[in-house]
Amino acid sequence: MAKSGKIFPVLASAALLVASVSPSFAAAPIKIGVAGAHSGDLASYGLPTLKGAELVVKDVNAKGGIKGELVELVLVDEQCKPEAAANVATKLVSDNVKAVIGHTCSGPTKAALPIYRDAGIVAISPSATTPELTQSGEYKYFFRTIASDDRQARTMTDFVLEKLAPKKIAILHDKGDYGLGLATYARKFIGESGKAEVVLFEGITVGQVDFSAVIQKIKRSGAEVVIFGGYHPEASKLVSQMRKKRLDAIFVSDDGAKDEAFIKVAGKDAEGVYATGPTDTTKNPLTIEYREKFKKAEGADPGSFFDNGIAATLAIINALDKAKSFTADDVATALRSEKVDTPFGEISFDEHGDPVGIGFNMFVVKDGQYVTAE
Amino acid sequence: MNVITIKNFRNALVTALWFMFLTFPIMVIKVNTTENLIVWRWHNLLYVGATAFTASLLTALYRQYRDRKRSQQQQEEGTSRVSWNERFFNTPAIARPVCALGALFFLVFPLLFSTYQVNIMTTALMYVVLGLGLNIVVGVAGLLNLGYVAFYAVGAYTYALLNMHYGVGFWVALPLGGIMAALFGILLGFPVLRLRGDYLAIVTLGFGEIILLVLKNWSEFSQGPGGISNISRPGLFNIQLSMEATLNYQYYLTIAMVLLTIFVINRLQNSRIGRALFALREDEIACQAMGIDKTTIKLTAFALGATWAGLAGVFFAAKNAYINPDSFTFLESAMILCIVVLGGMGSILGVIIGALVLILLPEYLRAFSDYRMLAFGAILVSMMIFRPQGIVANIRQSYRSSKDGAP
Amino acid sequence: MNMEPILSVRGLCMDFGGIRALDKLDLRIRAGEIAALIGPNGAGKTTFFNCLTGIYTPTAGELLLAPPGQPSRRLNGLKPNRVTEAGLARTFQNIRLFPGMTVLENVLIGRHCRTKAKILGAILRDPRTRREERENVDIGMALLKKVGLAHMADEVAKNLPYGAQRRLEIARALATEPLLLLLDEPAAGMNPQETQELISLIRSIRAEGLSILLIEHDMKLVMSLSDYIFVVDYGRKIAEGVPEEVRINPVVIKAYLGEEVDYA
Amino acid sequence: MEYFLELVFSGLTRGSIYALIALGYTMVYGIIGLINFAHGEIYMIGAFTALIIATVLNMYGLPLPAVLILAAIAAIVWSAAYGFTVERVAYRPLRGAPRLSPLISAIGMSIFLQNYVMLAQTPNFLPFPTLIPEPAFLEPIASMVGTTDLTILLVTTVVMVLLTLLIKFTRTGKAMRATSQDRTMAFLVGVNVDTVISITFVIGSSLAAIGGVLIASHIGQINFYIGFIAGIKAFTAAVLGGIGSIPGAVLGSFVLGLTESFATGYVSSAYEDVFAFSLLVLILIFRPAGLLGKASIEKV
Repeated sequence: MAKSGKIFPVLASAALLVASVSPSFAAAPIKIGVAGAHSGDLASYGLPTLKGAELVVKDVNAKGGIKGELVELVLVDEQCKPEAAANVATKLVSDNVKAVIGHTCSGPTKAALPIYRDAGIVAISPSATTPELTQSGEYKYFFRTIASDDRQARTMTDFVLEKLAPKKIAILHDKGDYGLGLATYARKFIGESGKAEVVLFEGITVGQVDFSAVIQKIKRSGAEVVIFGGYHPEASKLVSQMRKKRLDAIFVSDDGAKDEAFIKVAGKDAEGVYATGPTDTTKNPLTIEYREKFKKAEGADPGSFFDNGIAATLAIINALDKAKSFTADDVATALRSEKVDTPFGEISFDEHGDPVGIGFNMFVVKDGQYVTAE
Repeated sequence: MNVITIKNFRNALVTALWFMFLTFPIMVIKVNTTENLIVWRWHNLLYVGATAFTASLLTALYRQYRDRKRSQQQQEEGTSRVSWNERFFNTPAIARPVCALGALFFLVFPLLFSTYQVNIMTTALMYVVLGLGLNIVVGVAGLLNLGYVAFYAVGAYTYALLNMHYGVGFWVALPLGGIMAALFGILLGFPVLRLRGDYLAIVTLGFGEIILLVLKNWSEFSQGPGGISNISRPGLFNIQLSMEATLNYQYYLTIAMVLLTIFVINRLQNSRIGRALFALREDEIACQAMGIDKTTIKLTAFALGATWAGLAGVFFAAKNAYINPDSFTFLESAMILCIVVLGGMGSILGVIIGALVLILLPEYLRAFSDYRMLAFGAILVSMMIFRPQGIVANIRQSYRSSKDGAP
Repeated sequence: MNMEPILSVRGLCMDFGGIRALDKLDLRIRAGEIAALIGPNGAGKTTFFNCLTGIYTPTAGELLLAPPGQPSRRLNGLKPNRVTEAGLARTFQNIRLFPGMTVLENVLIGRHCRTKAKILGAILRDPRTRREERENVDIGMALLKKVGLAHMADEVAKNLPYGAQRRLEIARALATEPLLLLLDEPAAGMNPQETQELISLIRSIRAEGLSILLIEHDMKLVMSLSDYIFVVDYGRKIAEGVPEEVRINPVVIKAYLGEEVDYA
Repeated sequence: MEYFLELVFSGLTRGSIYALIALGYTMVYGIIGLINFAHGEIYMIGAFTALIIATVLNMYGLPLPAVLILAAIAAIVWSAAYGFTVERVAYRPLRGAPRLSPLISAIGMSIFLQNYVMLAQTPNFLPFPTLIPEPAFLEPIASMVGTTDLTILLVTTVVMVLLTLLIKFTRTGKAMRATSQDRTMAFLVGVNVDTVISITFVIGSSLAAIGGVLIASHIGQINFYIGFIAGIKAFTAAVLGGIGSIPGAVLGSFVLGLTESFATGYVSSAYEDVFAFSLLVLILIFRPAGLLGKASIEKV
């Protein structure tokens, strides 16, 4: 990957100039890239990972780093835009990072992974959930510290079919990558089970002011349960307007809606809403430790995917430390074989790169709080 | 002499007070209704006041300067005013070495800078192509198209889908992407040609939205919001290239594309068709009265502009190897339009500078990333107020009669 | 003089939402003559031009163009560009040049309908396109010379003095190789010397065999220049004839006097 | 049949929401022929101002009706001030500039205001309280149409009638009509064109503020981006009805709302926008000036 090998003699002087500016290789610390949305409208999904990684690396460096070398984070921002992701991925490659923590969203991850694969770099995402990232088998150096959409959909449909046991289910989604993916899996699993009928499968428009037409349609379909794949702004709008139109079908949503903001916005309409989310980690000592550190540094509660970001950073640092060398193959092997302690407890990774030990649970809003649903 | 009069001062004071009032709720009070918190930020009021005061004084000074310059020019009536770019191009002693240096810079760019910089530059160059394409429609023919990105999407998806289903390579897809986009351009052109000005704008905007929605919703066709990944990168005689080499190769391909675009558009502008397009912008009625078929020429403009968007789309898909509908939103259309207007409508050099500035500036302003879009909006407004002709004003070609003896 | 009519207008009517702007207008213009259409303000002269050149579609009536030695052609309902191709070219009352384009380019636009170069030709610049372009520039320069603007060929049109803009409009119209040239108040706003130059320019154009129809307010110019005059008022033809006849026609005098009374 | 009625009410609700914003677009366009892209942002600022003021007043313990009225007034005052300022800063210096310049300026203003609110306040959604209580006697029709929906419908109709009267019968209205037909002539006959344009922006922005408060209350949450999305739709509605025409804006909004509602009800909500924009294209093909717009004949 080194640039120096291919420079034309004529331009050697110019190259020297550049080389003298860039840090010399001898004292180079181990670089790890952090790629994701650090600005723009989706920054609230990417920044917690970044802060988490910084906290972990601070601790690691305080203890002497990896194999005696200090760890340095290279932060790159792509605002969850695929075209920007391809650009920052090449930046990380040319910066010679040993691994990448990222990306935040699935689309940019898809755009960046071929570049990391070709360059031989391991990537570990705290929040990209599209199943095919791991299941397609195309990216053997890709890992994640979040369960994929199909597992979430499985948790969701199992709960709905067993505990709520409706006959008719309506599925809505926000036409986005995440929401549509989840909705599609939910439809598939419900169809396979044969226990209930999907009477409606519709996409809604994000940002639309009024959903009453689609709500009347749900009402007519006679669905007892509404499953929604998407994020909390649309989820709260839907559930509020459903209640206003006197439709009291049970509302079930996903991790995107399992957010404090959902409860605040939907208010009393949020009561009794189900949402899947990662297994409750609040009692884990690592979670408590890092949440406190974050609160001390930033003066606020960390946002989405903070635990996942911590887990990804801990896992990749552990793997780099245990691996025979920094080549992608060795690091990947270490990730698969070495167990690591994270806010989710002890985890490792299966042959696809999906985490073993991070699962989903169903939560329900009770008295203005999400509690684990029984 | 520039003098700040008492009146200027008073105006500035009034402006400052007005803006302090105006921004009071949004700037000073920050409510967090999820936490039921109110933060009072009185210091912001001070900043707003000071900024508005200074801005008002500066504007007053600028107005004085402009009026003085105007009256000077009126005194020197008869000597025609020459813009800086005209002077630049008419002085070969300066223009040639500068152009040569510029060309050399772009030629050796990948050798001097990291792959990341090369990649960014490739992106910027793609926007040069897009800008030049839209320039035909908006800058030259004066048809406001707010859905230009739709044709970009058509090109990108043409390649991505052909590549996914039939393994069609970049070089075959390139012309196909251009043709598909041109067909869409004509398809859109037919119904909307009767519309004038802003009606055309809103219909093209709607067209852009329709294409985007179809790409999002029709998953069986377009893979939906998940997008299409693993699109082949452009090949070079079946040689396996390293990633860095591929990126450099793409860079040079894009440079070639830009050169081809400039060449074609330059020739078009100074041709029968190009003149007719210009005339269409200047005066539609006179244009028809001079025997120009309005419909044909408008369709030509739409198709030409669309072709370039289609070609750029194929490049985009090949460069990123992954596309999804999110890359083709209205904001992208607005961005390309801004490149054209900011650079200077109808001016090739202007559009190039506009694209490089608008795409590269934000990349290097990452430090101010939060304020980037704020500054972008402010720059657009102030550019329109202080320099509406754009960075580089358009210059008209001069023709020489064969009887004058010139070539 | 050739007495064949080159343009025949029969029963031309134009309504704008209930208001009849032109009422059963009949006129014939003979090949090679300078005809004039006069009448008070608002009489419908410019509306007549707009009907003739396809900008408005007439409500009723016939517009027939008879090129010498060819069958006559109906102009009703043709698009403006088709009318121009058929051989009618016009200037505008309120000058409509392409202000941002150069003087020569303005004339070259007039060449559009007589040339063929397509996009591919423009890009490749094959010999045919180059020859066509060279011929165009030559013709354009020759026309500019004729109207006395050759020295300003590269000037942007909007920077031209008023009189020069009027002459440029004529050159641009001539570039379309018309059979009949329609001039809408060509002398408006010109000083006496410019008017004199204009008269000789129009004469020289006629000398090349073109027919000319002009709308004009300047009576001196009309009387000295025209072979035949049509007078319209309230959309109707109220008189026609050679200048001497029209000058003494009481109906015409009344129409004009009436107008002057209005102004007083 | 009941389902059909439900869809009609859904369409009317949505349509009246569009109409409240569309009226401002159409007024500004009618006067200066500019697509005021920043209009949606004025609407968003109105909603934010109302929320901010209401929260503050609530903290100081004012009774609820007083909070509501004061917050609504504040929204109107500040939105009008923003509209006025935007016109002065971004559009007035561009009178007589090429047609595209004010449009780009408007796009720039829209981006600026969005980011201004995002940076000064928050990028996240904030809950917005329900302002209008649901009385018991409306319970029988609650499953079809809510109180807020009815209020919006009512306000839209009243505003449309008032505006039409204003433009038809008042001095200001006459000056507005004169300015919209021929700015130079209006100036020559003694109309203060600058003032008339400013008044137009102030009225249009006040309407946007009313819309902002009512619609935010209907949706229950706001963020900096709500203006842009609603703005595009409202503008489409205004064009559909014939931009520049007050009844046209309302008619266009209802047609658009009903189209979307029926598209959702009988086809799929995924394609509602495709139907909306296709309808726009179709109508403009057959009526290039929109449903109630007047086709203008260009003077030659």
